[in-house]
Amino acid sequence: QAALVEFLLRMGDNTLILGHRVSEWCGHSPVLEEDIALANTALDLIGQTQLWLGLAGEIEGQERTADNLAYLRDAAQFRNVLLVERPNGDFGNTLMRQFLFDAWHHVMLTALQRSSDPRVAEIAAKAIKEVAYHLERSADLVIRLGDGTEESHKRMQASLEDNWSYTGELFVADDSDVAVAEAGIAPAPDSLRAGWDAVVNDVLEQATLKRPEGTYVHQGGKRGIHTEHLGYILADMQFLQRAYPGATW
Amino acid sequence: QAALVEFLLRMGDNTLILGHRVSEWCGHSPVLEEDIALANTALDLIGQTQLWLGLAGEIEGQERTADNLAYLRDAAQFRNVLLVERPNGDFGNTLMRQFLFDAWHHVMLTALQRSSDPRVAEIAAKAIKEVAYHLERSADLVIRLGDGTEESHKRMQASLEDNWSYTGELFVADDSDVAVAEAGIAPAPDSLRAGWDAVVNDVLEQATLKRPEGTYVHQGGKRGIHTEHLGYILADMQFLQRAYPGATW
Amino acid sequence: MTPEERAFQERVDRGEKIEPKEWMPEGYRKTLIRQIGQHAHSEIVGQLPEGNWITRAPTLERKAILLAKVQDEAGHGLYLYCAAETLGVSRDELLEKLHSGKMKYSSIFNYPTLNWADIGAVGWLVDGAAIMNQVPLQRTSYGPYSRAMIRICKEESFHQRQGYDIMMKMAQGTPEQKAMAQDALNRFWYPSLMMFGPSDKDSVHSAQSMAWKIKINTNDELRQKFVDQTVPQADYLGLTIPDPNLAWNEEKGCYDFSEPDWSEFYDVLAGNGPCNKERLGARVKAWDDGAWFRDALSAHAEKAEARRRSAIPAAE
Amino acid sequence: MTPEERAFQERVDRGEKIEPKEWMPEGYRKTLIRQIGQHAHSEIVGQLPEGNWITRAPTLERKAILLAKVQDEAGHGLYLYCAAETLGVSRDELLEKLHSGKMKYSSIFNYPTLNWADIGAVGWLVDGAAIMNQVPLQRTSYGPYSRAMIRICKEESFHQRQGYDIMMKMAQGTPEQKAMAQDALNRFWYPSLMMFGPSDKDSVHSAQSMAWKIKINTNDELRQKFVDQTVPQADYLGLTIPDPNLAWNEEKGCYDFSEPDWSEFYDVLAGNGPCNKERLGARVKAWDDGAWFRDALSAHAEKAEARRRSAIPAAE
Repeated sequence: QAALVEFLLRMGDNTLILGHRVSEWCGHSPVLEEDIALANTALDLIGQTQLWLGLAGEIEGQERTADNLAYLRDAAQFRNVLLVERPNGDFGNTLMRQFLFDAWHHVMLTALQRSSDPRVAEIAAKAIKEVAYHLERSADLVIRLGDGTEESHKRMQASLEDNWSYTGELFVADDSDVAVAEAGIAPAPDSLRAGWDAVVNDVLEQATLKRPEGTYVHQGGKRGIHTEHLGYILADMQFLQRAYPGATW
Repeated sequence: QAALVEFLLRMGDNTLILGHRVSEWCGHSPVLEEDIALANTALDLIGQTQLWLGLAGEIEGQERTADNLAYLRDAAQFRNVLLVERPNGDFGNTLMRQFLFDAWHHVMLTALQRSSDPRVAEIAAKAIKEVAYHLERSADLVIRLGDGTEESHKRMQASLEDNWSYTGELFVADDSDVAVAEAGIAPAPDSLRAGWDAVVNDVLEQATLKRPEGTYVHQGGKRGIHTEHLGYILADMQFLQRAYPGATW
Repeated sequence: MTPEERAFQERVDRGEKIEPKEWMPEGYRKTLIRQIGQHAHSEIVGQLPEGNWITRAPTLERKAILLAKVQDEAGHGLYLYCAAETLGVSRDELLEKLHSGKMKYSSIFNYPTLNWADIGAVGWLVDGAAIMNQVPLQRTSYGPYSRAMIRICKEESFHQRQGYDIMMKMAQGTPEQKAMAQDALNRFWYPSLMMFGPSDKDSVHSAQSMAWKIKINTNDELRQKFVDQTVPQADYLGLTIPDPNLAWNEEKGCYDFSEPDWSEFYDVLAGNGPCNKERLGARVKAWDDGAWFRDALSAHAEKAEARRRSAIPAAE
Repeated sequence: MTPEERAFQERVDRGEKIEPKEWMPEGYRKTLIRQIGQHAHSEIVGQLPEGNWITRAPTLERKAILLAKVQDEAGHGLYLYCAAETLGVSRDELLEKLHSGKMKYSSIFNYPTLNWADIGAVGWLVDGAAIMNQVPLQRTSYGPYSRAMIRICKEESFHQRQGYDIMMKMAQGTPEQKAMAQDALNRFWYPSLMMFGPSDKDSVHSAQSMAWKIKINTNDELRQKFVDQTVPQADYLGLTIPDPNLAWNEEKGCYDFSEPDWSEFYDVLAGNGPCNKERLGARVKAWDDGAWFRDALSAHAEKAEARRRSAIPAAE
């Protein structure tokens, strides 16, 4: 059960922090259609966060709501992968990070629809419709920008290299992952690798981008050891809840 | 007495927020000597903050320490002028903002040494030695950069224009300013204008920079109406105190 | 008036809608482009003051609602640019004019959002004033504009309710929250009154625009209506409107109120609002930084088109 | 060995200081440049992990102390670049090598500072390990280096005490604070052990450097000394060193402890530490963004010089 809570926190923290990063673009993107699409993506991710963290709090049984979990934990208690907290960089970098995450998110949710825990399966069934669209969109843009101008190609290749060493963490299992996998609640992380590789390789090829050869894997987020960026994200995100404890909004 | 507290908050919040902005440069400035000088300036300003806010809390008589005042007020309770919370911009902009503030700070502290309140006079006497050095340094750099290359001249002129409309607030009086002036505690704000003008005109001339003609004055900070930037400054600054209330550090 | 102009005016008077390909006076077209373009720009720039609080929204629910709202606003921008395009001006041309300062956006967005209650006040007062302006425009004479307005008004009134709900929570909350709510009202009240524009007697184009049904009510009528609607709402919240002269006028059946400080209005219009430089600067930066992105999409589209063509064997 | 080299070695053996203009073997000069340069770079890059918490320091006093510390570190960088310059290499040349990746800085700064206790841990462990390395270097054979070390060591030990004081407050604080302190120790323990470098048996240049008194003790000696000093300090704080094999060895009169994971050491050295890209990136960006500033100061100096010259009537 502790492992299940841990798993749910990881799912919810991933969507929360990525949603935060994406929402930072609000009003600053290169075209109006992207402003709309990004706000929509962030909105979906925040909605999923409410479900995952809500269930985590419920199962934990300490009367913590999704808001309590989002707003009253400090960085070391967050369980998101490092990839989602990385700074936005240029718009291409934001899209590349999104694509690499969406591709994982989609295979993950696909598997979770068959979770032995019906509550998990239900959330996954709801979320996957949104995420299928996220993936379609981010893959399409990665292809168009990779195979666009010389400059856009260069930017996308650089973004790919920058984010690459942060993708491995999505597939590394710890005891908690093993426990939920054995309980049939969630797939073993490395079982998603083949599906992810297939999507990523296909899209990168269409995008005329070169898959990086580096195999180094940055990790730590899943056990609460983050990058220096997360603290700043939380300082903003949590300000009101921290400054006015107990208030109703 | 309320007016005295208000006055002390304004002094202390100016140094606190400017010190914060300056400290953001730590490790990122163009040459090592500037890293040192900026850390030193920030250090002086934080030290002065401790004195001004400490005295404000003492006189207020509600057992608030300098730390309480710095870390537990929200933006609308801050009393600094807008100038000091403006984003750093490039290094030239940071120096220009510093110079425009230093020139005021120096004439202000000079006058405060003759304050009818000996506690105020004492802090001023201590701070003015530091601020004389700040002014010497920022004036010197404004001159060298203004009269440097074509690019540096352009950057400094742009920084001057950008910051100019935020300087007027330093000289505008409200009831509280009138009250402390009448009590001989502090000079009337507009009485500092001539001294400031003299320094600024002299330095700008040497720097071959053109004094802007605009007369529009952005204001609000002194009565708690700030720019959107202050909220973000406080979110970072106050995070630990807000997240761990009552802890000892 | 030429016979064409007379016929056009008669159609307008009969309440017929004018459609894109139909003849229209050049002044009508120009005025519409200016008005629709400014409205579109306002939706886009209007994302910024609200976006300022998305990362700091106090609950996940509030964050989601705010994201949805900002998304709607970008959507409104899109409809309106499309409506303007039917008049023969492209979105890029309009944006170029925004970026170079030749076209304006609503001055209200040059005010900062300084506490969370401001997000409530923007919904309640700013969207409220906007709706007051826009509801009559659902009956405007130009078809595409009228249809865009119908769609927009529906969403805006939803936003206004959400804003009022935030104000309610704040006004009924802790003393600090109530103080934020009052502070927000204090700062947004007069700027909201300014949203209706200067008094009609000082308004240049009003008469012609009203004849063309591009403008339906006078500025003063709408402002009065807004005050009459808003005062009881503020009372219900237990907040005080920052106007010592505000009083119910039994005789006229409406509220007397103080005029906003029009010199502030003209200052902001002239570029001296608290956030003019930041707002326009943010939009110009977004546009400039995004040039490579837009170029790449065009380049890709051309490549794809070329590939498609070369894949089809030439019909000999 | 040539006669010159022999004479040089004899001077070193006698404990004489070598001064800048005196003859020295090329290898001695090169090794010193590398060592002093890396040390200087470490001081500069070392500002970044600590700077990360200046804006978030929990009290004004802690903020002031941290600012003073970072200022000291920049000052140390300055002394050390000056010491290196006496060997005929300019600061700009050294920085160019840092920026292009040809010279390194201490790998410890590629680890992030994730909570406030990390600032304590950096002072206590990282400065502690640095002092352990540096104290013997006060007796190094090269005069300017030795004198810089004397000055630096005094300040560093002050920093170490301040760091330990932060750890004390955290360890004696709320449960959350104590957890942060333990977390900081967990993350910084092994990287601190790595600061002494690989075991001597794997260390290439050690023997020659020791003969030249550029290196005074072996890596393993210093590491042992550090462990022996630090374990009781951790006990006093009530914190647990993250090493199940740590135990007092009565026979040897010192602690047994686990080796750090040297593959991690080499990973970080190869650029794969948690913050390598950020740290070097930040320095390169600072340098590049500051080019206009440095150019302007040179240009102004030239102008001023030219004016001075033209003001003096030519002596005919």
